[in-house]
Amino acid sequence: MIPFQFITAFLLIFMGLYAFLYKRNLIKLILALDIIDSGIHLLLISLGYRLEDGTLPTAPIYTGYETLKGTPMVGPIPQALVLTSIVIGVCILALAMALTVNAYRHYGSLDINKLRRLRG
Amino acid sequence: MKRTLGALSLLFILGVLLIVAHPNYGLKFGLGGKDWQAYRYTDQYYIEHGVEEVGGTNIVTDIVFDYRGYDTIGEATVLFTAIAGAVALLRPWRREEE
Amino acid sequence: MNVLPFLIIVPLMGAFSMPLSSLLGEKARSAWAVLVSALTLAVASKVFYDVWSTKQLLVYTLGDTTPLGKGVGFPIRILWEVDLFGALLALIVAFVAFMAIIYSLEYMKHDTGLEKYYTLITVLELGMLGIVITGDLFNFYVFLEIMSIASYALVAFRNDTWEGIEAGIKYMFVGSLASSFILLGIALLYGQYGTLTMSYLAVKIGQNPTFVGKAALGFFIGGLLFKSGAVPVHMWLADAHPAAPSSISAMLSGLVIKVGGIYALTRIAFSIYGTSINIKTVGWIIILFGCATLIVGNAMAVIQTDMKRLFAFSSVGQIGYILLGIGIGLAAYGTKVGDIALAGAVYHIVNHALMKALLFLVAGAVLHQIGTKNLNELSGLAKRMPFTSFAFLIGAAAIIGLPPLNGFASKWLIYESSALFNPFLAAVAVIGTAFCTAAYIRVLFTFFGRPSEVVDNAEEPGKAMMLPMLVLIVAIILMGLFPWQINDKIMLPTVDMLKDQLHYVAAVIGGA
Amino acid sequence: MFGYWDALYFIYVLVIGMLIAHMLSRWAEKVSMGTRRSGDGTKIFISGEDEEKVIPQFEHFRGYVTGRHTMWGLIRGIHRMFLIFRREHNGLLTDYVAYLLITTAVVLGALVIWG
Repeated sequence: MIPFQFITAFLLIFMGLYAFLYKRNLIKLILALDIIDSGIHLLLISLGYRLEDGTLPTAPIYTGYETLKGTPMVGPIPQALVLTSIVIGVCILALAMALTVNAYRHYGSLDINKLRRLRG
Repeated sequence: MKRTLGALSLLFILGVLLIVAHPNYGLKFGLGGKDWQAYRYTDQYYIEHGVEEVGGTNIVTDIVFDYRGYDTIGEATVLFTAIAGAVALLRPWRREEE
Repeated sequence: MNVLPFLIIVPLMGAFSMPLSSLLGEKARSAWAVLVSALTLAVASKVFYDVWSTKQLLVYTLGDTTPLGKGVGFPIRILWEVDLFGALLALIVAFVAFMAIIYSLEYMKHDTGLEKYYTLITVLELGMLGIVITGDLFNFYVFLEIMSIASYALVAFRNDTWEGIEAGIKYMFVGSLASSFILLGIALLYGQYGTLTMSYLAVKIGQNPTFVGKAALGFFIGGLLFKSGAVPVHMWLADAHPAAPSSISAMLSGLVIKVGGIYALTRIAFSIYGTSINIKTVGWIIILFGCATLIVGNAMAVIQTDMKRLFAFSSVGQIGYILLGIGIGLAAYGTKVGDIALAGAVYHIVNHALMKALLFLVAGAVLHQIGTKNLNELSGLAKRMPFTSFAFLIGAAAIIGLPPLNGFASKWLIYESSALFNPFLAAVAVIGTAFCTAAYIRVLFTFFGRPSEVVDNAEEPGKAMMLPMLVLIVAIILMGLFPWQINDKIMLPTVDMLKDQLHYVAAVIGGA
Repeated sequence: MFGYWDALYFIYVLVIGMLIAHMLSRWAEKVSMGTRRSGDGTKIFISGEDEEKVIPQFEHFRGYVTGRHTMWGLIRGIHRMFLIFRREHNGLLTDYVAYLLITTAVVLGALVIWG
């Protein structure tokens, strides 16, 4: 039985790559990039999940209540990685948007198939 | 043609990923007990020692700003680079100034 | 004193303070850029000398004295791990970046937005230096992205030309996809083995090579082949490198594809996976892609009319040689043939960085002085620009592999080892060289042919553009004079350290 | 690097080279520009020329495949290769992505099967 979290993550990756193959609008492709990133982030986050004897884990934050120390905590590394990775995704998004604006000024179109003067 | 091949490859990649996600062959979800100790020893170390070694009660903060602080510098640099790049790309064209 | 941290600190500080320095005026900004890159070069030389003279790995932990946690045997912090291969590449990166920055002082004079340009070029250098010294997989990804984002922005820097924008869009979208694949591989490895440190991952994979590890390696190789511009994913390279400003093309072609692609591929294949999976398969995969790259890249170079595009395709071809050498080094792991092939590949990385940087600087000089890079219009350039033509002559002879120059030694090592490994591969390599020769002879005829009208008023470029070319020529000739000494003194120890996975692991874990 | 017995190795290479040359000439005969064998006289001619006319200065080669065949065949083959390579580089982003996916899938497949 494959966990549905993983399946969702892979479906997101699949959707993004599908859009890259079959969509032509630049804005949609930017969204596709973000969707792929989200899929990988979901995969990473769900890797840190933890279930001990059916008890639900808490976030890895010590609030000072010693009673809470007994409950399991989810893994903190994936969350840190995803924090970094989200920022990188945003940066890519910003740069892609800047490029798209420029492309629209040059070509007057957002159709990726029109951007094919470099060939051969 | 190429697009079809690409789609087929995509399906193949998805298939490999599904095998990877199958708990019998690859990644396990919601580890507990022994599995947790075997696969997530680093996380466990952070949870146990993070507060005394770094001092923050939020372990994620401890990791982001101490254990993996260098990544955070990198992250800031990425942000800086992207801003510099976007500003450079959106500057007025050379032609228009002349 | 351990100078290793300054390898990152200097360019990082330089990049962040570049916009500030440009407030003081144009002169201050140029001086600051040159100063920062010169300092980086000095630090890189020191690091290289340290590693080379002691033959020991340099390990540096960020924020602590030891990477290991208290009372446990695994590393918990980010660490840097520099072996001779990394130090050598750091030296080359700093050297070529220094040359490119001096060159752009004059070449980019007429452009706007120069403070962003110098910031981005310093960040590009920083990203490459970060990649070659890191010992942590996620950190590697972060620096790969720093490098990639800087190069996306620099490819499209001339935002008033459609070429730059189109090439930038293609490079950026597909490149981000490749980076996503690499991140996916890292996520899978973390999920299976629970650590991100390369040397500890090597231990864990050696104990238990699973299906997940293999799948992750597949994603790594797919993404990194893209980044290094192998066929059939070389197309972004041929679009992006000609569209960038020439000083950037020199860095992209000379450094980025090697550091972001080949270096990472080698590090992952040798230091992380090593012999714990079927190394022959990995080697043959890389050999096959290398052969295709070799033929297609060099063949496409023959039929180009745009000079910079020709050089870009030639870069693809030379990447093919490097991949071939690395592939043989993997497939014949542990034998003398494998060692020689790997030494040839490492040598060719260094040589090609110098040669291709020189060639792109020549192309930039022609473009700057005449305003066209169409080979059909450039006939007879040698009369008006003798120094530039001489520089081109040296670069072309070196890249073809004529004996007194440095390209010969590395190519010979690769031919020899591939002939010993499998004669068919040697035949492919020689065919590739034949195409390469045809392509460059064509440019040579153009340069030394009958003068056309376009070049009548051409003049030699200024000093700031001549100096880097001169330095690169001297470096190529000097390296060509002592090929076997360099091979024995630098390349073979590099290969020994690269293959010594145990040493790589033990330097971190401390013999555990 | 080469030892004494490695001379045998060159013979091996030579044999392989001869085989490749033979296959090349067979292929060139088939591919070369309009040249073909006809009837039992087996004359060689190049298209556009008189069918009865033998290639000038190659009369003694009648019935054999001449060097010109191989040359024409090679030139034509390389030209065709260039055309194919150039057509492949069509500047479509979709194709770039498709190639990336195909490469990754091939590598993954090879690693899954033989890794």
